Amino acid sequence: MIAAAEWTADEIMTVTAARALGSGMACFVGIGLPSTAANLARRTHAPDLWLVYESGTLGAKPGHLPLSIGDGILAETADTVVSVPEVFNYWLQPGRIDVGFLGAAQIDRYANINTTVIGDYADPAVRLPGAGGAPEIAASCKEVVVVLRQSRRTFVDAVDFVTSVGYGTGPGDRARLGLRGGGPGRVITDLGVLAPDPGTAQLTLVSLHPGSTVEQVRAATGWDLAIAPDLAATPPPEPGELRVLRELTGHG
Amino acid sequence: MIAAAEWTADEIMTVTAARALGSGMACFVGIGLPSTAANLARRTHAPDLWLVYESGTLGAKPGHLPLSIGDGILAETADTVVSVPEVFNYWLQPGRIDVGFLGAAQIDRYANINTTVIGDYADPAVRLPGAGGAPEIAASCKEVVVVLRQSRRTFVDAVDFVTSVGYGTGPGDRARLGLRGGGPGRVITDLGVLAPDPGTAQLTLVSLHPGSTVEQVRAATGWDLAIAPDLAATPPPEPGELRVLRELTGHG
Amino acid sequence: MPLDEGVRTLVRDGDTVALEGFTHLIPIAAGHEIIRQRIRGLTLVRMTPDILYDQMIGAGCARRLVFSWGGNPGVGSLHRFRDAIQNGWPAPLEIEEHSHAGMANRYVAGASGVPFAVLRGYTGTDLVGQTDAIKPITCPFSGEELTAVSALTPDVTVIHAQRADRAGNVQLWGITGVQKEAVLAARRTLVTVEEVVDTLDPVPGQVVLPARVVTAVAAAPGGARPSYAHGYYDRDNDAYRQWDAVARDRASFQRWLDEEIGAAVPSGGER
Amino acid sequence: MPLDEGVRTLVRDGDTVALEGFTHLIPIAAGHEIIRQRIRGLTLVRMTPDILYDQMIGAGCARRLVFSWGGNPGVGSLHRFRDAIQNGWPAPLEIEEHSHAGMANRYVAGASGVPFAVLRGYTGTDLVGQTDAIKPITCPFSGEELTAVSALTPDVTVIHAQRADRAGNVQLWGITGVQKEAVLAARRTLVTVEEVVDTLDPVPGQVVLPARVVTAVAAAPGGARPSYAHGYYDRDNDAYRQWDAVARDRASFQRWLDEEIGAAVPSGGER
Repeated sequence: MIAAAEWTADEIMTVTAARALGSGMACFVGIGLPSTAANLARRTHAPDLWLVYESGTLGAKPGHLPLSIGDGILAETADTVVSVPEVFNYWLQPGRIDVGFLGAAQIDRYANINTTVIGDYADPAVRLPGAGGAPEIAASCKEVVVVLRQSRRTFVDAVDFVTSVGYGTGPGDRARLGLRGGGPGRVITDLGVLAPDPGTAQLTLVSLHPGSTVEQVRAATGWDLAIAPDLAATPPPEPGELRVLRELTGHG
Repeated sequence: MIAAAEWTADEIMTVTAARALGSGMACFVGIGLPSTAANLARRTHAPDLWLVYESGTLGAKPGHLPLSIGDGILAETADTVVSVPEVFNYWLQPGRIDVGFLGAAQIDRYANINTTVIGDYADPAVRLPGAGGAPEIAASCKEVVVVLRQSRRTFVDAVDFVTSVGYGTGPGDRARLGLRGGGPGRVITDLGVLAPDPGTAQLTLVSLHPGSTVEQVRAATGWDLAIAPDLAATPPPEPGELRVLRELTGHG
Repeated sequence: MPLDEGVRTLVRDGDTVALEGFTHLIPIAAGHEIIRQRIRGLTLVRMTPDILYDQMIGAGCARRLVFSWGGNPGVGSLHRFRDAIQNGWPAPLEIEEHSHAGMANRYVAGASGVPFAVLRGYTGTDLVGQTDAIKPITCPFSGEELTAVSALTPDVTVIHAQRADRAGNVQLWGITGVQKEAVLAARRTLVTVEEVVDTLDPVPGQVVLPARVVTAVAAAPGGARPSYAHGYYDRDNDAYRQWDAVARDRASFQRWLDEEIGAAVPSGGER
Repeated sequence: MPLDEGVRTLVRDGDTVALEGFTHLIPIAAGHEIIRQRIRGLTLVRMTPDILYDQMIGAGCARRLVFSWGGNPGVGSLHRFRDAIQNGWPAPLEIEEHSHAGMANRYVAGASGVPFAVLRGYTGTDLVGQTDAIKPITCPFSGEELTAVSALTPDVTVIHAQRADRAGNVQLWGITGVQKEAVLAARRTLVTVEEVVDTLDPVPGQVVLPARVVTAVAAAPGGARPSYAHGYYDRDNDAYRQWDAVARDRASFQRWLDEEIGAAVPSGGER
């Protein structure tokens, strides 16, 4: 086993995210950590993972990590390239995508996500990029995996702006809002993994990364975080996973 | 001048229809006489006529007359081929087509067209092919040209079924129905040419083919047909037009 | 898989089945296999129920027909289709009819996972009153009244394509019609192809349907005849003309059914 | 026509202008020409207002921005965009924001000549309350509530493509994004191309825009740099990374504007 110091926060998040992907799944991939995780999975345990980028590249098999969701390598290696309206209307919206990855600037206990503004919408303290594909990824994928570093700044009691809906204000809200995907099934952070409690729909700590403590996670959460009774220990990154990951990111 | 006996009823209809087309126009072409007329125009006075077939072939330049609207020659010679949803949604619906040709089994004084059934819809005397692209061609083209042989069977007081709307029940109806194209501007028959009266929107005889008489046209019309005060004589087919037409149809 | 197995596995009595292909790439071989397997009670969906549906209707496969133009392109009428509607032979045929634009948009809605599509069309026509699948809808922004059509979501869509690879990715080109939308709108899909190849070399104008939306592929070389497969063979226009004579008369049609398809007319066909 | 003439003829003060290209084929040269001609009061429309709109906003061309994702892809924030929204520099910027799916469907509606499009999306998000362009709509068949978005119909759409022929037919391929819809939705269109050729040899994956929907073509080789033109040149990822430093600071941005574009910051820019 590799000691905690032997990987970075991004690395354990990426490896844990990659493990959420099974071979044959269709995965809607955003740029950055999600793309790294998906390409890591495709190179390790999930060779038949089917990558969809919002640029319309279906079944992309990039030989290196793209910087943007529309790099040429994606079009060149895809099974087919469709228009942007098609990727959203014909592929994402009807529920053909198994897993969608999302990042966030803020997330709340119901896994609602903010990527729009910090502060007031009309007069923001920090203007963020905005929605992009996220609202419909959150609405329509069979499962959503959210990946972000955990702190009181990011794990807040109430997000400043709901860009993408998790479980709204609680159980039953997704159905009421007509959201047909399953919603966020996992939130993967640098400290552990959270999942919605089946009863309350509130994010609950279900797995602790090697080296993290429950107190540390609670201290990094802006609400009174529930802990799963069967709290698991995240399996540490395998040497093989880290090797492939570092090759991918150029930190080999 | 060629005497009337020197051309057939189809030939004078086709030549007169072809003359309705100007070079550079976009023409939505159905199979049969409309396709013949459009290809005749493209080979004579309108070399830049832009032919759109409902199969999605935009700018087709067939070297011979296709039997169906989806013959391979159309795809091979087109500027581009689009899907059937696109040809209707992106090309026809927004009013990008100048002239649409329609045939009819029945037409009434307001140029409403029936291609669906003769008799009762639920228990028809004759079941016809139905709508195809006609309702939206009639709705959206800048001008519609209807071509059919004239008789009391085809020019009726009221069509058995409104498949495609001409002027509905009279002036103002197209606007009320939200039909943005200009509607039928000409009805070309084997006897003459009819056009809607600007005041009443009723089909009125505006031109008489060589050899036809007003009495003959009235006798072939199922309503009390108005005659334009400035009734014209249809210019007879030119020898050049007939030669090209007969080459096209294989009756050269 | 073999075509007979593909049809047996995917097409069931009572299904709503769309066989699509707009003049080009019509899945004739698959339709004939449906006739041969005597599948019954189908709701047949197709924009242009040309000679293939004339044959399937005459053979008694259909209970219901959803369509927008029922003719033999460039030739004339469909006599079996007419005989079914006018005379209920070999069985009564319910119909639901649309315009091409309406049908195309119904497939688009089905492919998009929404229950309806919006178009300018149908207003003022008598088509509106004949089916529940067409309703007015008001634009929430401009107040304009437009038309909504309900989504088509066939149990099975069957198409014919030029090629598939061994993974089941399908490639078609030329006039591609409404096939992409018809496949994406369906619960199950069967694709017959001219050939199965190792690699789908890209072709201009191609539509590629990823394997995950294709339930089964069956090799059926020539499977679109007498329609055509761009790059493989031409449309047999004479066969379309000849069909007119065959279909005009019940007896000659039954002879065709027996001799060409090996499926005599169903018992109870003559009433 | 030359690019400067194309911009002068087609883009007017106060217009709603969409410069589209989803990561690929971004019409950078045309955008810089708009800056150079000091066109003002524009409503800039674009799904991904990346570094091009950062530049145009910083240069003071825009009064309003309609968009769905305002970042530097793979790099981070757009500092000029932020500075305009947070601090009103060089001028206040109204925004109207959407999701990608919403924007794409708004272009589809515009291209289709209908006033709205329907999608599953937006419900439960705070995007809904910020603009009149998003409204609920009820399916007239199922009673389900979905979302309507109003059509986008720019005064001018500007795109970059690989090739045009002398008749003005335009050909692009690779990632084709939303360009077809953005062109078809617009009243006028300007297309810059890598080259004008005699014949557009067909290419797999191509989109061909017929000349009749193209108002003007201007040759602008390299006109998408630092984005890319599939088959011509690659994306200059370093330039995207370097933009971050240039844009972070008003002074270094103004220097860039002066030196690279030849357009000093507008008077009244500093407040």
